[in-house]
Amino acid sequence: MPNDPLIPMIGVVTDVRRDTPDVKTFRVNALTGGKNFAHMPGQCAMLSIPGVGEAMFSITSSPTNTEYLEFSIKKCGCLTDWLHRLEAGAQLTIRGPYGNGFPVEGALLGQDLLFIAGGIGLAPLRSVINYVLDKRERYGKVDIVYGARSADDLVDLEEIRASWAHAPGVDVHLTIDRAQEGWEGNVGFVPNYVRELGFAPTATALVCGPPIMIKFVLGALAELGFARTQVYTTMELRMKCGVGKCGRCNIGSKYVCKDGPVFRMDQLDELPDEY
Amino acid sequence: MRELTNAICARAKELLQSGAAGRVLGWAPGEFFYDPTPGVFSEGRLNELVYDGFTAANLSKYCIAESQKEGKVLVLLKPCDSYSLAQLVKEHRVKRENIYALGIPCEGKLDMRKARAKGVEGALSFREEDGQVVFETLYGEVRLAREELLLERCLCCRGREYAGVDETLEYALPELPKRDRFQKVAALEEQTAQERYAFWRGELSKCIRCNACRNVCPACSCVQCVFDNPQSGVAAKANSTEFEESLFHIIRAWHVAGRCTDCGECSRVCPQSIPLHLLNRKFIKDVNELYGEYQAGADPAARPPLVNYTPEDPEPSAVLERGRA
Amino acid sequence: MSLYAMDRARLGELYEALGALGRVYLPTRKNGASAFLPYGEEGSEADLSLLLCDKSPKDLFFPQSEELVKFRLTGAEIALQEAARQKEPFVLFGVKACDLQAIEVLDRVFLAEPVDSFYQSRREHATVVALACARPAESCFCTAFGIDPTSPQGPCDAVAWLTESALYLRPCTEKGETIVSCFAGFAPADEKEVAAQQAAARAVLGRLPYGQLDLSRFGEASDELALFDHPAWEELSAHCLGCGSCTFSCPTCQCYDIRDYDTGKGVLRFRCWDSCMYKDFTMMAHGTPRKTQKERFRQRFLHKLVYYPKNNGGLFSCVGCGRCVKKCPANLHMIRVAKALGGEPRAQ
Amino acid sequence: MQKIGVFVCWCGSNIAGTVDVGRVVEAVRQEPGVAFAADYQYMCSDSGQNLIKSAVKEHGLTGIVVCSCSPRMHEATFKKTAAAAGLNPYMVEIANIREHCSWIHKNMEEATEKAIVLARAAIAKVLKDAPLTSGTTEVTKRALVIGGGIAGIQTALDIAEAGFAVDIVEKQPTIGGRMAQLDKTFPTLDCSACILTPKMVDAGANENIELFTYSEVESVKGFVGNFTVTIRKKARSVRADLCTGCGECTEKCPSRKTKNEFNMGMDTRGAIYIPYAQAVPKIAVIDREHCLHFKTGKCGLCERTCSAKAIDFAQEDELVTRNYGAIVMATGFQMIDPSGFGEFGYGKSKDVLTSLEFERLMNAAGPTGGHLVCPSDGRHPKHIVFIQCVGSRDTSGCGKPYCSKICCMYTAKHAILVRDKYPDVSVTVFYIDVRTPGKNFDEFYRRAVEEYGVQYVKGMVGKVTREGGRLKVQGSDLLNDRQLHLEADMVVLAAAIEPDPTARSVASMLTASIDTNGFMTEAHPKLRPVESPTAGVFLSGVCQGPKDIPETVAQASACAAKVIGLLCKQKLVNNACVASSDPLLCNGCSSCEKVCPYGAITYEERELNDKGVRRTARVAVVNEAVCQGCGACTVACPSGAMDLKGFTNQQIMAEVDAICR
Amino acid sequence: MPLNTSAPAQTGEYRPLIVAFCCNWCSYAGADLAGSSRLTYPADVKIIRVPCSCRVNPLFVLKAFERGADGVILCGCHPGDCHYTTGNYYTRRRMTLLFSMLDYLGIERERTRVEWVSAAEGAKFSATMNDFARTIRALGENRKLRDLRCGN
Repeated sequence: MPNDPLIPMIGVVTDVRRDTPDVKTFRVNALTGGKNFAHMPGQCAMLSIPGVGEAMFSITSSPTNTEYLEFSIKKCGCLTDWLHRLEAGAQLTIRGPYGNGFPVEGALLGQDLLFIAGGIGLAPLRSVINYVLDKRERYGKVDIVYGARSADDLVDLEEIRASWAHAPGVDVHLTIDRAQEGWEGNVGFVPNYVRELGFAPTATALVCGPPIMIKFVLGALAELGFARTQVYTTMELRMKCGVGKCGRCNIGSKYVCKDGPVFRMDQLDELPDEY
Repeated sequence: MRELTNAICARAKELLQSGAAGRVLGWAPGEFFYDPTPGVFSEGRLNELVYDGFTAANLSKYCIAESQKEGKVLVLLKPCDSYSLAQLVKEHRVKRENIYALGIPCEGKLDMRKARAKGVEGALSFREEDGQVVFETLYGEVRLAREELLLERCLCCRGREYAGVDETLEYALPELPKRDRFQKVAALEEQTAQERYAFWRGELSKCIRCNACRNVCPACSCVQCVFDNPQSGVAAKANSTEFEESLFHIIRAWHVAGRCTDCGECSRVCPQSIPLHLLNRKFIKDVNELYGEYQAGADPAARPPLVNYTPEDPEPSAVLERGRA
Repeated sequence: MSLYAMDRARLGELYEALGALGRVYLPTRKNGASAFLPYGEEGSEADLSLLLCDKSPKDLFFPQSEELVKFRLTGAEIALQEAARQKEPFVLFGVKACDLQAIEVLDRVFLAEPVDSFYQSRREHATVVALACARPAESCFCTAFGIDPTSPQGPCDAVAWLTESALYLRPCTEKGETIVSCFAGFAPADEKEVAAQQAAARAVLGRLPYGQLDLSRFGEASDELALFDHPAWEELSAHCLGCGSCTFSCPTCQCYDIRDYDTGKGVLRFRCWDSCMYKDFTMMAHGTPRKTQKERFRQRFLHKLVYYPKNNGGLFSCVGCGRCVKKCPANLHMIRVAKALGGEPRAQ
Repeated sequence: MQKIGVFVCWCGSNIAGTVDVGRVVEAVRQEPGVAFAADYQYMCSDSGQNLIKSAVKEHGLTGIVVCSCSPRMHEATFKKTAAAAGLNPYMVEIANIREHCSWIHKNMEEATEKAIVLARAAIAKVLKDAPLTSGTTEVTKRALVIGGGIAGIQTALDIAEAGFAVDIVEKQPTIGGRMAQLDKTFPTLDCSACILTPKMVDAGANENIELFTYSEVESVKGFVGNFTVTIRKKARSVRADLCTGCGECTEKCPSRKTKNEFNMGMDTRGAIYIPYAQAVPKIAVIDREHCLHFKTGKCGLCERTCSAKAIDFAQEDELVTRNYGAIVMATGFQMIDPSGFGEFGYGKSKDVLTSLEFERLMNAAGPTGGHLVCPSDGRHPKHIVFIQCVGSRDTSGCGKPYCSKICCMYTAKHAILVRDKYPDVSVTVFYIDVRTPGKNFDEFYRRAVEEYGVQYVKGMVGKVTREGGRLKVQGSDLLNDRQLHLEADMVVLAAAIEPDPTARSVASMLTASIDTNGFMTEAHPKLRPVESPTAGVFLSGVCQGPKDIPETVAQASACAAKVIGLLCKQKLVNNACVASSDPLLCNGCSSCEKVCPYGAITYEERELNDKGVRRTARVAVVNEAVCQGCGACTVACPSGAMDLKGFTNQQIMAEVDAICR
Repeated sequence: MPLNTSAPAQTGEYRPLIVAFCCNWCSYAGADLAGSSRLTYPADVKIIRVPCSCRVNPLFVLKAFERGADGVILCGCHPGDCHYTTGNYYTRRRMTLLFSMLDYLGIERERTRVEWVSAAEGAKFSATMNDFARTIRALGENRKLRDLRCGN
C-alpha cells in the first residue's frame, strides 16, 4: 500500500464491456492480479489517467466478488471520455475505497429492500444488490425498480435479466421513459412506476439516480408512507481528495467523501440545501 | 469631504426621484475607517454612502453584473474610473442603457499600505487637515503629508476629464500631483536585461496567484479566464514554478493591452504589493510610442491598437533595437 | 519551564547558531512584502518586530504547490514514483499566537486519519518558536477567539518575547531546549520584563475595536441551518470579486486541488492551494452545487465559524489575525461578516 | 483511444538517403496512440496509398500521419487516400521530412533525430484532430477579368465562348493594352494591330462580354464562387450610349498640349480624345485634367460640336457592384523608366528612346506616321545603337533582378525592321547574352545577323553622351576585349518590363499574393501556374511574369479553362478549417470581428445554458462560407473562445510540446 | 544537469532547440524551397505550420519557452503580401509588443525574432535560420523562461 492516501495504486483494465451507448463497465485488477483493495457496497474509488485527471466513481461490483473491481462509467466529461477509449490491457491509477457505503451489515440486515434506480444511478446500487443476492438469507424481500430513457440505456440489462430476475424473493420492475419497439415492459417515469407498484412502507428504500428523479421518487415514497429514516440515497458531489481534507465536497459540516456518500434522508434534512 | 459627500448624495437623490435610476452603486462604510466596500443603495439608505480618501475602488467592473439586473443603476465614477466603464461599454460588456453614470470629482485616494509602511500602527480613525492626514491610533496620533499617502495612480493623475458619463458633478478640489507615469518604466528600460530580470523575479516571485488583480480588473472581464479553463493548455491555479508566475502576468497584461485604461486597481489590491501596473504601463508606453497616443476608453469609435495596424508599422526587430547602440 | 534571555543585538548570531538545527525561517521583508523566509537570503531583511507577515507560515507545512507523485508512461504501462517527503529539519522562528493557533487548525485537518504524510513530515521536522505580540494592530481580533497574543499557546517548541533590549525564550519541548543549548548567548532570566511587556500589550488589547467581537451565534452549538439561510449573505457577498486573496493570505485556509502536469517526459501529480471562493472550485462536468458567489462566500465563512468548529470540538478555524481585513480588495472580511451575522440582520 | 497509423516514405533516396526511415518507424511505434507504423519507398504511389488504405482497415486506424514530402505536395493526395479508406480526410497530418529535413541535413544521425521529432509533432497534432466536414456554397456564374490587354481579351473570349458571362475592367478608355502599341511582332513580323484588333472587336461584340473601360476595381469582398466587386466607372464626360465615335470633337478640341499616352508621349492629343482609330469601344473621353471646360469653366466647344449630343460635363463616376464566381488578374506590364540609369542619357537626349517608344516611332499610326527620324531634329538616322538588358538582370538594386525575356527578340525585330526598310542605316546591338529559346527564335536572330548585317557586340554600354547633335556611345566589346567609341544618331534602350503598378492594389483587395518583384504569385510555380494561391483568383499574362505574345495568349486560354472549370461547378466545397467560437466562453467584445479580413464574424444575442446557469449573452458567430481560416480572430480573442478548426490552440500547443519534449 | 535533452547524445556540443512558426503560404513554402534548393540550416530548427503568422498566439511562443525552447522565430509573408491581406500586420504589432515585453522582463531579446520570408525566398529562409541558430547557440540555454519541471 502507498504511504499516503493521495498516492494511488496502478490498476489494470482487464475487461471492458459496453452497456449502453454512453456507459461502459470496466473490470479492474491490481498489477499482481486480484483486487486493489476490498470495499463495502456503496463505497467509491478514485480512478485516474495520469495527465488527464482524477475522478471518483462508485464501485459497481459486489464485495463478494473476490476477483476484481468493476466500475460502470458514463461518458460525460474529459476523464470519462478518456476512460471510454481504454481497452483491455490499459493501465490506470486507482485509490480508495472511500466513503461509508450502505449499512448492509447494519441497519439493512433483515429488512425488505426496495432498490430504486434511474440510468447510471444503478451503478452504486448494483454493488449492494449483488451483495444482498449473494447473502440472500440475511435480508427480506427484494424489489428492484429500474428505469432509463430507453431500453438501450438500461445498464447491465443482461445481468438483470439473466441473474436478478431469477433470484429467489426478488422482483425486478423495469421501465423506460418512452415506448419503443420490442419493449414489452412498463413505460413511464420511475417515480410514477414506484407509485403504481405501491410498495409497502415496511421496506427500506435505496434510491439512486438523477437529482430530479430522486426528488420525485422521494415524493412518491412519502405518499406510500415511507418515513425519511427508511430511505437511503447516495450523493455525487465533486470529490477531489476522497479523505475529507481538500474542502470541496462538504454539505454544511458533513463531507460527502467521508461522512457519505450514503446518507439517510433524515440525515440530509439536517444539512443545508446545497447539493 | 463631508460636504462633497452630501452634494453627491443630494444629486443622487434627485436622480433617483426623477426616475433617472432606481438605485445607486457607491461605497458603503466598512468596519474601520479605511475599508469601505462597494455597495448598492436605495434612496432610503443613501445616507450610508461614504466618499472620502479611502473610497478608492473602481466601481466600473461591478456595472457588468449590475447592468444585467432589472432597472437602471446610478453609478458613481471618479474621472479615471469613467474610462474603465467607457471601455467596458465599448466592448459590449455593460448594458449601457441600464446605467446612469455620474462623474464625481476626486482629489486622490489614500493608500493604507503606505500609511502602515510609514509607521501608522493600530489606526482607529483619520481626518484630513490642510494637506495632511491625521491618524488617531492605539499608540497616539500620527500626521503625514497627504501626498505621501496617495495611491500610485493618483500621483500620476491624468486629470479631471471624464469619459462617457451622463453628467458630472462640479466641485472644486485641489489639484493633484501630475508625475510622469512612465518614469519607472523608462528607468527599467534603461537597465540591463539582467537587472530587469532580477527586478521582475523579485516582484513576481511574491505572487500567490490569488487572482485579485485579475478579478478586480475592469478589462479582465472574460466570462472564463484562460487560466481557469482546463482546455486552454495554460490553466493553473497556483504557482508551481517561476515560469507560471511570469506566464500569468505576461498573458494577463497582454490580454488587457490596448484595453487597459491604467486605472491601477491591480496594484492597489495586490496583497503582495507587486507593482503590476508597471506591466500594463509598458504596453501603454510602447503603444503610445510606436502607434500613436492611445487612451483606452477615451474614444468609443477608435480601434484599439492591437486590433489595428498601419502598413508603415515599425518592424519588431527595429523596436527591440530602440535606443540601443 | 524556565525562561532565558539574550541580548537583542545578538539576534544575528542566534540565527546563525540556529542553523545547526536546520534551515531557519524568520519573518522577513523582501521586495516590499513580508513572509517567513530562510535566513540570510540576498535582498531580504529578517525582522522579528513585524507584527504579522503578509504571508502566514502555513506554506512551510502546506506549500502552495507540491509534487505528490510522478508517473512515467511507456506504452500501456504506468510507473509510479512517490515524491520525497521532508527529510531535513528546519526552524520556524517568530510565529505569532494567531498563526500558531492556525497550525493547530491545520493539524486537525492534515493529521486526522488518514494522515497526510506530506504535511506530517514537515510538521515533524519543524522546530516552531512562537513570539508574543507587543504592539497589536487595530485589525487584530484574535482575542475574540480566546487567543492571548502576549502568551502564545499551541503546537510550538518554545515561546519568545522581544523587548527593547532582549529576546526572552521559554522552551516548552525538548526541541525547544535545543534552541537554548545551541546558542551560548542565552542566560536564565526573570519574568519581570516579560510581564511588563505583557501588561502593556494587554492594555492595548483591551482597546482593540473588535477584540471582543461577538461570536456567540457561531461555533459548535450554532444553528447551522439558520445561519446558512441568513438573509445577510445576499448583500454581504454581492461585491465579492471571487478572488483568493483572503484564502491565500489566510493562515488556516487549506482547501486544495490535485492536478496533473505533463512535463513531456512524464506526468507530475501535484497538490496546490485552491480557494472555495473560485467559481470553478466545485465545478463538475454537469455543473456546480455552489452556483453563485453567494454560495461560495457563505461556504468560506460558515466553514470557519460553524462547520469546522462542529467537527473540531468548537475550535474556530478563524484565528483573528486580520490579514483578510488588510488584503480583501473589496474589504469583505471576517469582522464584517461576523458582525452582520452575529447581530440582528441589517435592515434592507 | 485513437489509433494512429504512421507511414514513413523513403521518397526513393530523397528521404531514405539521409533519414534512417527504419529508425523513425521504430521510434514512432513507442509514441502513445500509435497503433501501426510502416515505411515504403514511394508512399504517394498507388501501392503506397494501398498500403495506407489496407492498414486503416486492418488496424481500425482513426488517424494517420504520413512522414513524407511537404504537405504542399501531397497532403491532398493522402487526404483522398484516407477518404477512400473511410477515414475523415482531416484525420491526416503530414510530417515534412523531405524539404524540411532530409534535403537540408547531411548528417544521417541528425536528420533521423529531427525526422522523429517532426513525426512526433504530427502524431501529437493528429491525436487532437477532429473529423471536419466542409460546407458548400453556390457559384456565381460570371467572371471578372481585370485588364483588357491581349491576355484579358483572350481569357474573356474563351470564357464567353464557353457560355459564361464575363466582364472586363480596363483602366484605359479602350481595351487593347500594350499589344495595340506594337508595330510588328516577332518572329513572324505580323502586323500587331492586324491580329489584335479583330479580337478587340470580338470582345466588344460578344454578347457574353461586357466591357468596363475607363474603369477601375474599387473594392472586392467575398471569396471563391462568391466575390462581390465594386467597379468604378470613371466619368468619361461623354455618354457612351450616344457617342458615335465620329471623332469630330477630338478634331475641334482647342487644348492640344496633352501628351498622347498611346504614342508614349511622343506627340500630343486633345483633351477630348479617342485613344486610337481601332479603339474598342470607340467612344471619346474627356481628360478632365487638361480640359479647358473643367479647368476654367469656359470652352465647351466639343459640346457644341457634337451632333449626337453625347457630351455630358456633369457626368459622375458610377459605381457598379456585381457578383462574380471567379476573378482573373490580367493587369499586364509597363516598361521601367530608364532615366534611373544616368549613363544612357535617357531623358537628356530625345534621341535616346525606350524600345516601346521606338515601336511607336516605327508604326504607321505613330507620331511620325511611320517615318524613322530622330526625335530631336527630325533627321534621318545613319546609325542606331540598341542596348539590351537595361534594368534587367540587374543585381545592383537599381533595376530588376529578373530577365525581361522579350527584349532579345524584339530588339532583333527592331534591327531587322530598320535594316529592311532603311538599308542605309547601320545597326549595332550591345548585349550581355542573346536569349532565343522559342520556336523560330534563334533563326530569327541569325537572320538579323546574317541576312541583315546587324552588328551584335557582346558588352555593356558605359556611357551615352550628346556631342554635336549626335550621340557618342562608349561601350565595351568583350569578345575582342576593347573599348568602342561609336557615333550614333539614335540609342534604343531595351528597358526592363515590370508589372503594372495598379496590380499591387488590386491584388491586395483580392488578398492575392505578390512576389518581391511585384509579379503575382502562382499557387504553384510549375503545377498551378495560372492560379493564384487565393482561391477563385486566376492569373493571365505578364502580371504573373514576363512573357511574349504567344505565351501570353496560351496562358490566357489556360486561365480561361481554369475559370470555366470553376464556373461549371454547381457547388463549391468550403474550407473546412474555419474559425468557430465557443458561445460559453465568448465575451461578445468584438475584438475578433475587428481583425477579420473577410467580415465573416457577426454577433447575436443567445440564450445559453452554462452548466446549469442560464444567461443571455452577445456571442460571436462565424460565417463558415466566408471564413478563410487565417486565425487572426483566435489571437484577438482574450478568452480563447475563438478557435480554428484543423489548427486549434490545443493542436498547436501539442505540436510545441512534442517538439520540445 | 544538462537542461537540453534534445541534443544528440554523442556530441558534447550544445544544441539549441528552436521553434519556428511558419505561415502556410509564404514562409512554409519558402522553407520548402530552401529544402528543394538544398540550402541547409541547422537541424535545431523545427518548423510548425500555421495558416498565417497571425494564428500564432503569444501563448504558443511562451509555451515553447516553457517547454525548453531556446529561441522562437515567427515567419510570415512580407507585410502587404499576406495571403489573408492583413494577417501579418496584426502579427507585426502583436509580436512587437510581446517581444518588447519579454525584453522588459529581462528575457534576452535575441531569443525572439520575426522575419518575413516569401515563398520565393528559399535562400533567405535558410540564411535566416542559420543566423538565428547561430545567435541562439551563442546565447546558450534559455533559463529565464522555462518550466523547470519539463524534461523530467
